Amino acid sequence: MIDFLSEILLNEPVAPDFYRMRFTLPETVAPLPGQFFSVKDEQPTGTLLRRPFAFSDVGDGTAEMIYQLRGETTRSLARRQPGDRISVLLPCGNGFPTAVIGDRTPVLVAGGVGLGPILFLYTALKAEGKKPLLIAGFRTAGLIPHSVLPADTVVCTDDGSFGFPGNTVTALRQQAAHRGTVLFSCGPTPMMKALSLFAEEFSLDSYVSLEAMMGCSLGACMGCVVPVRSGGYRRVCKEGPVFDAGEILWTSI
Amino acid sequence: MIDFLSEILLNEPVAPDFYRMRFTLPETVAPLPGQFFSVKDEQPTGTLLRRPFAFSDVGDGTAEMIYQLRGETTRSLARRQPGDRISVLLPCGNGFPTAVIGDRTPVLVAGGVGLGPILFLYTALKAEGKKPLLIAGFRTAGLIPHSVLPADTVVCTDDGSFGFPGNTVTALRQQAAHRGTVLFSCGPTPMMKALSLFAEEFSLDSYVSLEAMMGCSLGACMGCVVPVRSGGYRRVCKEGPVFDAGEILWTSI
Amino acid sequence: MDIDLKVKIGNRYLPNPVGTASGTFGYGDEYEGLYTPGKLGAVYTKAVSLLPRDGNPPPRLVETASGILNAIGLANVGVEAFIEKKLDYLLSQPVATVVNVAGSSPEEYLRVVRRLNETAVWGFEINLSCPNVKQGCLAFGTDPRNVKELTALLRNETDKPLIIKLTPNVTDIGAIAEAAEEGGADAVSLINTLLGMAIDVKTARFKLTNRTGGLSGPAVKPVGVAAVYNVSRRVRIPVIGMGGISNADDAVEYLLAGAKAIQIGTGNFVTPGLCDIVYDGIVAYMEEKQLHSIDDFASLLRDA
Amino acid sequence: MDIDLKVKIGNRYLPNPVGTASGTFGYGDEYEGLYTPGKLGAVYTKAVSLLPRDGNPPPRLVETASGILNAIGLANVGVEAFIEKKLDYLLSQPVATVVNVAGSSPEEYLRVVRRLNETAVWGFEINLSCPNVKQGCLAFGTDPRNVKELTALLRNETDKPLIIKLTPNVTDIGAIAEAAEEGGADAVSLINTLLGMAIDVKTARFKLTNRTGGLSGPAVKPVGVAAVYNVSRRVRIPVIGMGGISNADDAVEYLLAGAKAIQIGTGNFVTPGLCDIVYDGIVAYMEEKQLHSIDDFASLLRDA
Ligand SMILES: Cc1cc2nc3c(=O)[nH]c(=O)nc-3n(C[C@H](O)[C@H](O)[C@H](O)COP(=O)(O)OP(=O)(O)OC[C@H]3O[C@@H](n4cnc5c(N)ncnc54)[C@H](O)[C@@H]3O)c2cc1C
Ligand SMILES: Cc1cc2nc3c(=O)[nH]c(=O)nc-3n(C[C@H](O)[C@H](O)[C@H](O)COP(=O)(O)OP(=O)(O)OC[C@H]3O[C@@H](n4cnc5c(N)ncnc54)[C@H](O)[C@@H]3O)c2cc1C
Ligand SMILES: Cc1cc2nc3c(=O)[nH]c(=O)nc-3n(C[C@H](O)[C@H](O)[C@H](O)COP(=O)(O)O)c2cc1C
Ligand SMILES: Cc1cc2nc3c(=O)[nH]c(=O)nc-3n(C[C@H](O)[C@H](O)[C@H](O)COP(=O)(O)O)c2cc1C
Ligand code: FES
Ligand code: FES
Repeated sequence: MIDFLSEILLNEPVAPDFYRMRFTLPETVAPLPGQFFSVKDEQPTGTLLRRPFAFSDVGDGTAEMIYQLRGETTRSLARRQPGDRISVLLPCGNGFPTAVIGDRTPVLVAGGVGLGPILFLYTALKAEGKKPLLIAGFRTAGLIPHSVLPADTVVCTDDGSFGFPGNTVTALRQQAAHRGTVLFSCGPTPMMKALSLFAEEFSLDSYVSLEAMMGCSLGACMGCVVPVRSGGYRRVCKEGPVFDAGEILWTSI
Repeated sequence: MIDFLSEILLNEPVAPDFYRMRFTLPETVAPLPGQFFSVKDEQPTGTLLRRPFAFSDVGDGTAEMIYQLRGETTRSLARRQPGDRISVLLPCGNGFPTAVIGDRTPVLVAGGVGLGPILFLYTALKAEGKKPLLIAGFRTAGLIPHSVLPADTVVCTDDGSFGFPGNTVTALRQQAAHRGTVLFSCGPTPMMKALSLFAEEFSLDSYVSLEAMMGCSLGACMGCVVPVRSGGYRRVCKEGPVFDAGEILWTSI
Repeated sequence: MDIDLKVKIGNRYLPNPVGTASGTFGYGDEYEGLYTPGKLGAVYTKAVSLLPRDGNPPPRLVETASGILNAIGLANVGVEAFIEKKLDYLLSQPVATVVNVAGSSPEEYLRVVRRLNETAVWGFEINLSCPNVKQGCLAFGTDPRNVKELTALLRNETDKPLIIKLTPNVTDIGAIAEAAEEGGADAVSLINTLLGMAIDVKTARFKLTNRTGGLSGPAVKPVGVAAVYNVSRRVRIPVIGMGGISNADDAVEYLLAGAKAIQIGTGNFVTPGLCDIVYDGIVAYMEEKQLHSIDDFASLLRDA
Repeated sequence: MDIDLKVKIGNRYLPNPVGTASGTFGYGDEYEGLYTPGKLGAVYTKAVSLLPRDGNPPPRLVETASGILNAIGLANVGVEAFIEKKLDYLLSQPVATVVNVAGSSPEEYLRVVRRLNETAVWGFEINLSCPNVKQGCLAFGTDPRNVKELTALLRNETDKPLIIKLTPNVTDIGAIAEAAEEGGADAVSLINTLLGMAIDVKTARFKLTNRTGGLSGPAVKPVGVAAVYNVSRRVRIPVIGMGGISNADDAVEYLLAGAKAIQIGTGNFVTPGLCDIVYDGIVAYMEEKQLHSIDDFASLLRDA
């Protein structure tokens, strides 16, 4: 784990309220898809704590995130210029367990701010020669960040204004071959809850990347926990953010 | 008193650590030299309270201040661009009592952040046809904001690297005709203390603009007081910031 | 929608729940033009004591992280000058004038209340909680027995609304509130400032001449909300909440926690027109959540 | 210049005054690589209780203005797993391992201390001040008699440094500190978190499942500094200061106020390498002001 003073290289909108930021990384770290970093802007943002964001791409001593304007930190970040500096604590968390895929088809499902890590996973799997299926859901056509989506993305809109009309879970249901697939998803909790019900129904392996309020982002404060079926809690920043969906006590979150 | 959402029109360095900012004013207010305003940036600055600054110029629905980078607010302000917005509470305080001048020569003494209000007073007195003598002190030649100083300014430097070698009070002492002058000054407390001793020595009228930590900037909180000779305290934001130097209990500040 | 903003305190009604916290709004006149008359329900005045007080030597104020420390020391004009010079302006406004009363002995509190009871002030807020003066105030406010006795003494003197203002610098603020209720108070208001200190490390000097000061502002909001929540479950009289309110949501948070009215203190310094914003925000919230009266807020609160 | 950073607590020396506050640094291993060994003087562990504790249901954390509220609920592995899995790493580091001990009865505190006393831990910090669990802790910590008795009980059990950690949620923290001193404590540490609450107005729900939480971070620094100043004038044993330290100046401020050592809590979350920065800053300050030992700080303090 290192705390690196990174330089912003690019910071641009990709859809309404969605930005993409590219920034420098130390050459020595090679974050995995699903891992995240924890940001503190060098300039005042009106907030105290660092904020966790997933990598959406990594390479050549740089990394990228896709972030949504939600509150003060993200609004402040959106005002920053190339050359400004942010402190990034990284790499955090476990990443998606791609080794489990074997010769099954990885199905990647993204909703909202979950798009970043899923895109990174998509790129990595492609590079390994796998054939991932990418499903991404949006509220409406106007919110789709076309510039960052691979051409073969199955795009869904809740209001049917673009692509598949309906949510990602419905889209998934309409795909033929469930048996030979493994699910990887990141998005709003209701989406991931629905996906894990779906996975149970068809006895699919399903891995979800969860969100939680974080204190330390590195496993020390016990602030970021989720309840698990086996009793007690797991830390999203350390044992997660990616969990086997079957482990999570969905009824309590 | 109004709280106005002002637009920054210009924000540029005029000397190391000194900036000049021009911003819009409502047409209905006409602040006087020595009056001040209280700023809150619309963007996060890392500070809670407003900060008081004196007007250095007013005209055509705009106003100007000259400010020194001291802490978080001023450093944040220096990063703002034309078009950004600040909330300004104004006009605050009493202003310099120019009516007392009569046919005496107004001698204006500025040190450090006191330059702004003294420049405004200079401009106003010139416009009235008066012949103010302006003395401005700096630590060293490199810190002089030549672009904002009138050509006839008596510039002093502590290290003698430009203009009069020595501080403003010594420069003042060397001026011939003390009897027919009235002093107006703004600057560091030690300078104003020395000036009021000087004024007492020669029985000159002397008006000083003081600094104090402010809560409300409008007379309600009793936070910004200075001790006075007659006993008790006066509010810098309301009875001040300009005081008859003879009123102040200099031994207690 | 039919919205009733009135708040009953004792035998009177505040026109709406928005008030300005004592010591941050002077006697109202300085803020003229910065708020819309009618949107401000009550002015809680700067503390008024029997005799004028100069207050503490400066510096009296210092900024801290999301807060300020003040050591004003109850600087005020005294009850006679208040009546002579300040009261008329306040009474000419469409607000409830609640006089914050400070004293260094029960006798002194009594005499200020007795004197003001003859005037048209709306009611009293008894400051048992100022950490910035050596005698009185805080000393009274930390002992339930004292609080009960002093409240009863003043209750005997006036039929106007009698509000006891509580300090958070105690082990059990609920017990102090209960004592005020038993003594006959019509309401309690909380929180006053937290005891704090700041030292300038460059000079190794205290930043306040008084050494300690009272902490207020957004930094203390969580402490205020917890105190209001706890106290409002211990007493039946209304609770007036404050501490760090800097926007309408903060005010709503206090109402949800159990307050029936709120006060804005340090927030006035940052946003002089804050009471307008808070008033509008409370109304908008009530419309959105279909609340008809201030009493409806508390029943809205749900577990996480 | 000759600078001695050692701090005597009971019969032992902390190598330097910089420590990490309990609950924010786990058992040290998670922060590996983020600080320079030797610059961190002591790790005050996450609370250790007799049996493992799951802690409170999430959400457990919420950010407030310049602070955070936490309701972790003393989630920890329990004393046996601590010894088995966590202690070796800590003991392998050049730091003093101070175990923060929590319990819901005097008996439980006693058994944890007794068990750990057999190990090579440096000393104990007894948590009488956690606001996030129903039983024990805070209940003990607000009554001087309980504090004195419990301290004496544990003193009887160990010769290692015994530090009593105090809550700021009391009327007179000095009286609690005196009770700890009378009970035989080697030091007191303060402040633990302030009781607080936050409500999400959009949903009208508590932000923490536990409803209340403990407030920490820069927001509480003035409260911590005032408490350290007051307590250090009431007891002869060393005071360990904390609350909102987020840079070297903050640490120096506590030392000037009378602390002999400091702890960094929430600051670790923002700046994981903060103990290095604070260590360097303390040394630089001592050089600048010509201070030879930590004891010299207190005599530097001057009036405003
Ligand atoms: C492991 C992980 C990876 C993430 N990756 C991304 C990403 O790639 N892109 C992205 O846009 N966002 C991501 N997030 C979410 C991101 O951390 C929040 O959007 C961010 O913290 C908001 O900060 P803010 O100050 O702008 O808003 P705040 O003012 O802090 O919050 C605004 C709203 O968002 C909610 N919120 C804030 N933080 C969280 C959180 N951590 N979990 C749940 N709700 C929260 C708040 O409750 C509030 O309602 C990730 C979160 C986690 C835990
Ligand atoms: C009536 C009045 C008029 C002023 N006019 C100007 C002006 O024209 N140009 C200008 O540059 N500055 C002026 N100042 C000073 C200005 O208010 C401070 O420089 C500013 O508040 C610093 O804010 P900051 O957040 O950058 O620094 P902070 O972090 O707040 O402070 C940095 C340092 O400056 C000291 N300081 C801050 N504010 C004050 C204050 N109000 N009085 C004394 N010391 C203070 C602090 O103690 C600290 O040591 C004026 C002050 C007053 C009271
Ligand atoms: C500058 C200042 C002066 C104050 N004076 C008084 C006072 O005279 N009487 C009183 O009861 N409270 C006084 N208070 C406390 C406030 O009324 C209020 O209880 C406290 O500031 C918390 O609210 P806030 O966070 O909104 O400021 C004062 C507070 C400040 C900041
Ligand atoms: C997430 C979190 C967990 C904590 N857990 C404990 C604990 O287990 N035992 C304890 O004595 N104090 C605990 N504390 C309190 C801190 O040790 C410290 O007293 C407090 O946070 C103030 O310091 P700070 O402002 O530097 O964080 C915890 C604080 C936080 C933020
Ligand atoms: S955020 Fe601290 S343990 Fe996960
Ligand atoms: S700043 Fe409030 S009275 Fe002057």
